[in-house]
Amino acid sequence: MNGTAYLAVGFGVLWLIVGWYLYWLGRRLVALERRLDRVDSAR
Amino acid sequence: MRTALGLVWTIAWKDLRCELRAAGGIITMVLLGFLVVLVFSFCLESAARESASARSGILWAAFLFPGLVAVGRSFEGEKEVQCLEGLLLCPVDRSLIYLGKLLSSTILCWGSGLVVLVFFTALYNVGLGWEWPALLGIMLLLAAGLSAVGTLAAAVTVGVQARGALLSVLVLPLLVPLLVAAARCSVVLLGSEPWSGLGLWPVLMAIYDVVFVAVGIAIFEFVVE
Amino acid sequence: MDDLVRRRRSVLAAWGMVTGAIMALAAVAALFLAPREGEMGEVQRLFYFHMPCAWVALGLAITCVFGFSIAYLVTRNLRYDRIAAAAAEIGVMFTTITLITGSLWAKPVWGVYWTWEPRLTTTLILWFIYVGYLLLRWVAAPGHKRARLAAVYGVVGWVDVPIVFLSIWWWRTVHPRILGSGGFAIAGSMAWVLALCLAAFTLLFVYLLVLRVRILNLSSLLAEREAQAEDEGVEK
Amino acid sequence: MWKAEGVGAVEVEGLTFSFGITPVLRGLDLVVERGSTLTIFGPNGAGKTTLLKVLAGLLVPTQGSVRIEGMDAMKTPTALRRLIGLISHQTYLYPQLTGRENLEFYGRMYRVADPRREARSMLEQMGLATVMDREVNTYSRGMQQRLSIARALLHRPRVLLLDEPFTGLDHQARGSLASLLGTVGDEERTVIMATHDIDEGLGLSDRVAVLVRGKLALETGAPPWERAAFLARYRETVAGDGGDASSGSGDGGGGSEGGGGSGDDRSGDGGSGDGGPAARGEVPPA
Repeated sequence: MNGTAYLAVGFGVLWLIVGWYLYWLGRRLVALERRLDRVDSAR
Repeated sequence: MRTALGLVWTIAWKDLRCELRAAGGIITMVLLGFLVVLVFSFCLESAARESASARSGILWAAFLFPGLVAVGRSFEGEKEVQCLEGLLLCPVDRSLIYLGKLLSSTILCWGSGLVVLVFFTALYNVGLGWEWPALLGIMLLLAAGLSAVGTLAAAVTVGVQARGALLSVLVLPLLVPLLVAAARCSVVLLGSEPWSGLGLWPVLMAIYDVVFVAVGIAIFEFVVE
Repeated sequence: MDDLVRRRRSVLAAWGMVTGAIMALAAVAALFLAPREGEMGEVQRLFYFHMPCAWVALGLAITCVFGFSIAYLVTRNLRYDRIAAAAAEIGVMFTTITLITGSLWAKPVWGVYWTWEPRLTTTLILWFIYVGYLLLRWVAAPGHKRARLAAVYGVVGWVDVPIVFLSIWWWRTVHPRILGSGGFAIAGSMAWVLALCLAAFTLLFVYLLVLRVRILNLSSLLAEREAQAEDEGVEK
Repeated sequence: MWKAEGVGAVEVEGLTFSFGITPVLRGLDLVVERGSTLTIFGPNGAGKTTLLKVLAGLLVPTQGSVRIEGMDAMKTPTALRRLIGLISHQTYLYPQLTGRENLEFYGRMYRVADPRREARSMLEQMGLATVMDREVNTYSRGMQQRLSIARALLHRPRVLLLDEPFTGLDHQARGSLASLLGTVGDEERTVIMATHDIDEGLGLSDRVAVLVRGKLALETGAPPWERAAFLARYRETVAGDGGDASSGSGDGGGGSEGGGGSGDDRSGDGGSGDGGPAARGEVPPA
């Protein structure tokens, strides 16, 4: 493997992890806000 | 000041007395240390067994296993948790309770380490010159640091599931500086290097101990509150 | 209340967009605009991501964990505990990335994935401490007790890191150095790219932290509301 | 130390405590006069044990203040613990130590002037002199409980907290505990007891309170009480809406919280101790 390949793998792993984390955060946030709305409207 | 020391000793003495009377506790710990020495020596070729670094690895592994068990024993079990509450009822500063537990656990770790060291000495033909007490001294510094961090971690993990493994996972990364230092010292002592090779490592261990005992005193109050 | 949530939401979105734009700019700068380093070649460009990640993990995140742990112990406000928890989680993520990118850099440059270099080793140990912190939070039941215990571990871990670094550094100086330090001189244009990347990752860290804290805040709010609703149901 | 005549030995104001997000005590107010004995009844989960633990300094209140003998529990927690004795269903004894060693250890911890002599006289008083050099794990439950009473009284606490003291006691220990409590009034010792045992509870106390869902729902004045009448009012307080309870407390109930209990699932089995609740005269489940 040459240097470019290592660079590509490193860059890919970095964004895979950060992107996955962002996706997970966004999904949780949306779900939570929905549940909060539901609890509030039930009152 | 004198009464404070007296109280620390009262707590430590009580712990040690309980530990000595508890069936099998100390014997199991020491046997565990023996077994580590034994098992690890099977893993090494006879030539490698002569090397100082392999030996010091075995020695500290054999010290750490029972040491972690000993540290975990403080605040373990429902009975002990109850008695911790009993201790907390007493009009005694929380830091003194920490110091008492620290003292008993240091003595316990060191004591079991001493027996393991005797076994190790016999099996590996360690010279019985001044290296031997020096090793004991290093072991004391290690035992104190292990107890300082371990008592905190033991108190933090009271009543948590899968406590034993978690305790090790929490304590071992924190112990890295001590282990590095102890390994360096024992390589010098077990090999034929001059003692000047010890350098500042024992000082580093002492600093570590002082720092973490101080942190423990300052923070234990928050742990048991 | 609803207004506040909406306003915060738009601030968050704006922050996200700015961060994203700067991140993209930094990526382009690091991958294409920065000069090719003579000795190491293209792989050196990983440094522009590796080093900011290390900065976020070893500089920002651990300081946040420590600072907010202390803040919790002093004020007993669970809000601070949640910030510390979020910072630790993000810290684990960036420490992991630092270790991976570091290894990928080390392989072509030093010929090995791992070397017991002080910074690398300290980072690895820091990773264990962070993971231990999260593990502790995970197994303990939520509430003030967990917050207290986690805060204690956060403080102890923070105190440990410099001693770990010192000891590993000494250890390495005792051992013969087989591998070079792998350093390189930073040219002027490289410094600009690096500064841009540092800024981008700092922004990213703050964005992630705010997002994560918001989630933790909302879930505790939700738990509170649900308990309240249950309570009211009981009263009726 | 600030002392004034007529001021309560134990003063609790707006006490709130929560485990995590679950509130256990909700703005509780309480004043107990020096030398008096207060008994707190209440269904399981009402917060009796939590209240006593807060008073003993084992738990730190989320909100509100606790003053004992004029000392603020938040400011001088260590000195304050010297004044308190706690007897609970946990014995706080070390099973590997002998009875004498246990008492001497606690004597030293409480800085009793002569721990050896005090321990010995305590052991004799509790009828444990013959077994004092045996390890506690060889003791029967009743003997352990007696030793734990000795442990709590060793340093002559000014405020005695009792959490279900009659649970698991043998006949002898019940007797000695009851007689002990009968005499403590002379020594200016304040007693707060949480119990299910209605006969002992009513017989020994100067005042009775009922704790429902973290608040005092019913507080009654001076004895004597008619057992049947009290039981009826207790049931009413715990099961019915709390509003009636305060208006129904004819004999000068002070500081009763209006909104009180509701018959929820927390008011479970009232007599979870040993022995049949009916036979022992315990508060029945609501």
